[in-house]
Amino acid sequence: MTDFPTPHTVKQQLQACRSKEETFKALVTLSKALPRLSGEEKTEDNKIKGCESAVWLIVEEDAGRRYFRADSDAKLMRGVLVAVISLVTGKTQQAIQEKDLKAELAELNLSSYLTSSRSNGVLAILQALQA
Amino acid sequence: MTDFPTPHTVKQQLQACRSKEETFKALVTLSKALPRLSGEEKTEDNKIKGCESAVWLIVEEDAGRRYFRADSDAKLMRGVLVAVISLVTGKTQQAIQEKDLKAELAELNLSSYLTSSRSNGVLAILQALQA
Amino acid sequence: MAFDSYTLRNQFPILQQTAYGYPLAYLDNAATTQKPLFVLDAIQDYYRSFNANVHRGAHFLSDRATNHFEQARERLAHFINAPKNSHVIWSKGATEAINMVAYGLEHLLQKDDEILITSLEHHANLVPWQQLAFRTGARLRVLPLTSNGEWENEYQKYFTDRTRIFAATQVSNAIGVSTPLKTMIAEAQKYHAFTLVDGAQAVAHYPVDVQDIDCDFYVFSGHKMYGPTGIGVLYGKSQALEVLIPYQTGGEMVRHVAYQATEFNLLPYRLEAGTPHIEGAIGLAAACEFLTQQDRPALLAWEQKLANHVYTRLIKEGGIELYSPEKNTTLVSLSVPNIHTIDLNAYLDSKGVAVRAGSHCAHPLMAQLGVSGTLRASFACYNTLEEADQFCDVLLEAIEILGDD
Amino acid sequence: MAFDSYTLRNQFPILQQTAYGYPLAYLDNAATTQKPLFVLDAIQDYYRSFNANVHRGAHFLSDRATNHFEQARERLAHFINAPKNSHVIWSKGATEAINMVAYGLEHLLQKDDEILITSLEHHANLVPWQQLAFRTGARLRVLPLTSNGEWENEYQKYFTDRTRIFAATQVSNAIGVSTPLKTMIAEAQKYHAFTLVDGAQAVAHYPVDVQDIDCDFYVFSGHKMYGPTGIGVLYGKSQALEVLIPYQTGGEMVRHVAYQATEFNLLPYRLEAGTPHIEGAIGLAAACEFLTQQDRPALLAWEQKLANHVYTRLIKEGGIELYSPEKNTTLVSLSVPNIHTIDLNAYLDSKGVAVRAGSHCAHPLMAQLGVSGTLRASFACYNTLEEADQFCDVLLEAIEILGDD
Ligand SMILES: Cc1ncc(COP(=O)(O)O)c(C=O)c1O
Ligand SMILES: Cc1ncc(COP(=O)(O)O)c(C=O)c1O
Repeated sequence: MTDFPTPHTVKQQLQACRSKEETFKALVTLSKALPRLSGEEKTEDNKIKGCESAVWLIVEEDAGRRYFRADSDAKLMRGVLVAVISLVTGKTQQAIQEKDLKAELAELNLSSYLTSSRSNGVLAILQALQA
Repeated sequence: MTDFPTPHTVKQQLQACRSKEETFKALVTLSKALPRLSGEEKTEDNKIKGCESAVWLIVEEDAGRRYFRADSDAKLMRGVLVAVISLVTGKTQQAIQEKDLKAELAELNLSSYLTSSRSNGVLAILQALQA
Repeated sequence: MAFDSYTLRNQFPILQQTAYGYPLAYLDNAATTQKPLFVLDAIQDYYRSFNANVHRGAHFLSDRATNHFEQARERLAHFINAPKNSHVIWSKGATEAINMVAYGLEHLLQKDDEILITSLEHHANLVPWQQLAFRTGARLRVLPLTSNGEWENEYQKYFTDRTRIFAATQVSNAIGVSTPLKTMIAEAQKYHAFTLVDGAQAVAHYPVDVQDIDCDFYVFSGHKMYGPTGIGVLYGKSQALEVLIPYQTGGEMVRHVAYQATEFNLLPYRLEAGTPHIEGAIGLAAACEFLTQQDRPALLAWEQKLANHVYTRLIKEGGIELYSPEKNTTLVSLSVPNIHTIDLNAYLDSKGVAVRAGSHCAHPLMAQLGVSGTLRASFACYNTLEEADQFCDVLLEAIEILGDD
Repeated sequence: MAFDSYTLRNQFPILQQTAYGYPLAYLDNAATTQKPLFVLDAIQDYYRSFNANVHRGAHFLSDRATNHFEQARERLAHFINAPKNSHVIWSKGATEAINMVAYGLEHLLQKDDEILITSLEHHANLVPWQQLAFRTGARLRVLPLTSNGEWENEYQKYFTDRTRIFAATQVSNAIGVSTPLKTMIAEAQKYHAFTLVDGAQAVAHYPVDVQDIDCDFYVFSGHKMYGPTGIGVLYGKSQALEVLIPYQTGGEMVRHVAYQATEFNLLPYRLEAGTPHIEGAIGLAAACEFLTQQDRPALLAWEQKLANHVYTRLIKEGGIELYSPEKNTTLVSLSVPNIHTIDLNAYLDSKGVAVRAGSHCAHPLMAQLGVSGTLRASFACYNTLEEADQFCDVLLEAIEILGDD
């Protein structure tokens, strides 16, 4: 269990990948930084509908800033969650909503997660983050 | 209104045709030999199902031989009826059933009436004649 | 005119053949149109480069297939100006789309409710409503339109507080008239009836704007608009699609299945059970693209000119009953007293002219016109003036030969 | 072996490509198969030479289209050994065919009647029956088959005098086992239940003889047997098809229409409303011809050999749960503890291997197996031993990378 990475570290790690294989390895590494949710936290309410793997998301607000905790039963998805959360956590709702998260994910070599067949998953997560 | 033609005349007239146009003209000529049915004879019972044009058929038996009278609201069909009836009228049921009417019609240049889209019509008539 | 049907014809290899030694004049376009190379290439490209099952897979080919399939939906939405992609439901054709609605609305119908159709309908927009009426005890009522497509005098009395569904064709397949669609829809809306428009004969010719028509449902078939067979569209407003009970159940349309209960998926998937006709969707999108690339007003003007040319020639001859309008239509529908349309049809065919004879799947309309059937020559953008004349010439010849009594 | 998959591959241009720089190994054949040039040429030939609407027309092209369309029906009848052409009803696919039967039999079902399915069913052969049960008050019962496809001990008690419908798959799409079909059908017949067999996963691999199986209905999809999308077949015995209430109404399926009543057409047309998917029927017939031209036992043996090869390699590795049988199957279905199948799938994809991860539209079966999903590699005649090894190699690599905790 490592510290939750900064957007900068995430960027460095993912942009360095020269192949899908390397991206996977980087996502596996990133996934380890995600604190897992407890069984009780994985409620139906926290579950994001429309993902191929199960994904849970909890939003907490503190002094006008939003903090996200999440989990998935799929490891690569946990890596993706770390990447997305690093982009938004600790920011205000407005700041989050103003972001073009799709574009930022594309920059991180994660655009294959945004194609329509898989998008169900990641696009639903982006929507939940920006809600 | 001419005499009902013999199979021989029918054969001569139709086999002489060198084009579809000539066949049509021959059928129009033949059609004139068909005594029309009266309104009362055109009952639902006498109607042959599955024809694109309305076709009525009446079978009469005399001394073990069958005689056919028929009508249609389409002229070319009346010509065809003359041709088919000439092949079977005055014969015994058994003799009629033993005939390969499809082959005989094909010999008369009428095979285009036997393709599956139009066959509904003529095949249903052949069935009724051989019933 | 900005467009040239002779050049366009090169896109249609099937037209470059003879029938029994005569040039083939394909004038049966209201039954089905021919397909441009652009569409055939899209089909080949699909099967040769990225065929895979959609949605459920996550691999190289299935990603590409899914993207193309959903882009096809987007193109169709754009083609009819639907506000969102999810308003476009794939169907097998206009017939299935109408059945989907008739089945899906059954739960809202009660005894003595009324379903209103017009007197110009194709069986596809008649029998499903009639059977629905039989099942529910609702009444099927028929709004009489004149054979010019105009309202009868007292049309108001056909709309009542019990009118739950109003279904009307945009263009009659049998006689080519257009209906007063927008005013009829507006009238039906006063009574809060669900409105369905049968666009099967409209989409190939006229620009369609479902938001402007403002109907709840709009249906059409791909094969009548230069697209492949086996594919069509059910467009619906969100609220209208939401109330439909899914007509088919199975894979794709579900979220979660247990033996005791099933949770359905969201639109559009909720109404699309099973593996879709992926090739068909992609081919139909290509047909939309083909049409969009043309000068569509010029196409329509040309088709109308051909129909008008035939109308004008034949009316001069006399002895021919014409059921289609003189202008603003793309087909000619006629009969000749004492000659069966089937005989005319057979003669025309023997000289390479492909037209259609019969009731055009509209028995009640034929009864209203007092004929057993008509002969219909229907035009598409690739037809030529020579073909229109070939039709007239052979028809007159046929009348001469067949009229001989 | 009399046949050579490397030569056969030349018939499938789509397989001659790379994915992200790796050779594409298409092992998702249970989802949909690729199409041979023989089928693609039949489709092109249809649209380039004789496309027209069928049955209703009588001209050069419509005669040819109708003949080919009805010959396609004959070929399909022959392919499954149906006694007559009219037993073959065209459908959009297996899903629609099952829905046609579920809808068509509704009028015969009463409260507390029982519909029996097996525990191996795809959602397509489950949800329509469940919804039918909901609508009629009938009970949906589930015959437990073991994951080896064998009967549970006390299976007899699942068949009762109230069993009105028995629906079973021939081969499980999720785990590849075959069911004891003939004995199950014989058992159901003792109770005079209607029997339906879902042959979606069988037709591409096994010779099918519907008279030998002796079921009332047999359904399958064309796209899973080298044919086009959007087409499938509902086979039925005459008496079984006769009792079905037509699922769709409209053109083609009627004899005569009046506002007060409609007279339906005879079989097969009674169950085929609207313009059919003519191209699909002709393409599917070409797929049957393609298969018939092959040495089918050799094809099956090859597919089974590939599956067995993978099974044997993986079982040796340990740490992999295998759900498909060791032998007599054409697919491998597995999971790896602590690694999500979606992650395995993504990794395999990145190296050009196309397989499928998930529940395979069989949620209840997954629940029975105690997994959320499996990874499935499914083989077709054009697959090679190299592809089978590519799958194993990349899978083991994926386990190493993704198992790293
Ligand atoms: C066993 C089984 N039954 C039914 C179906 C449904 O087939 P389709 O989606 O082609 O209608 C499938 C395929 O997904 C299947 O594998
Ligand atoms: C006006 C109209 N509605 C509906 C249909 C039915 O279309 P399809 O047979 O493609 O389902 C047709 C075509 O025959 C038509 O002309």
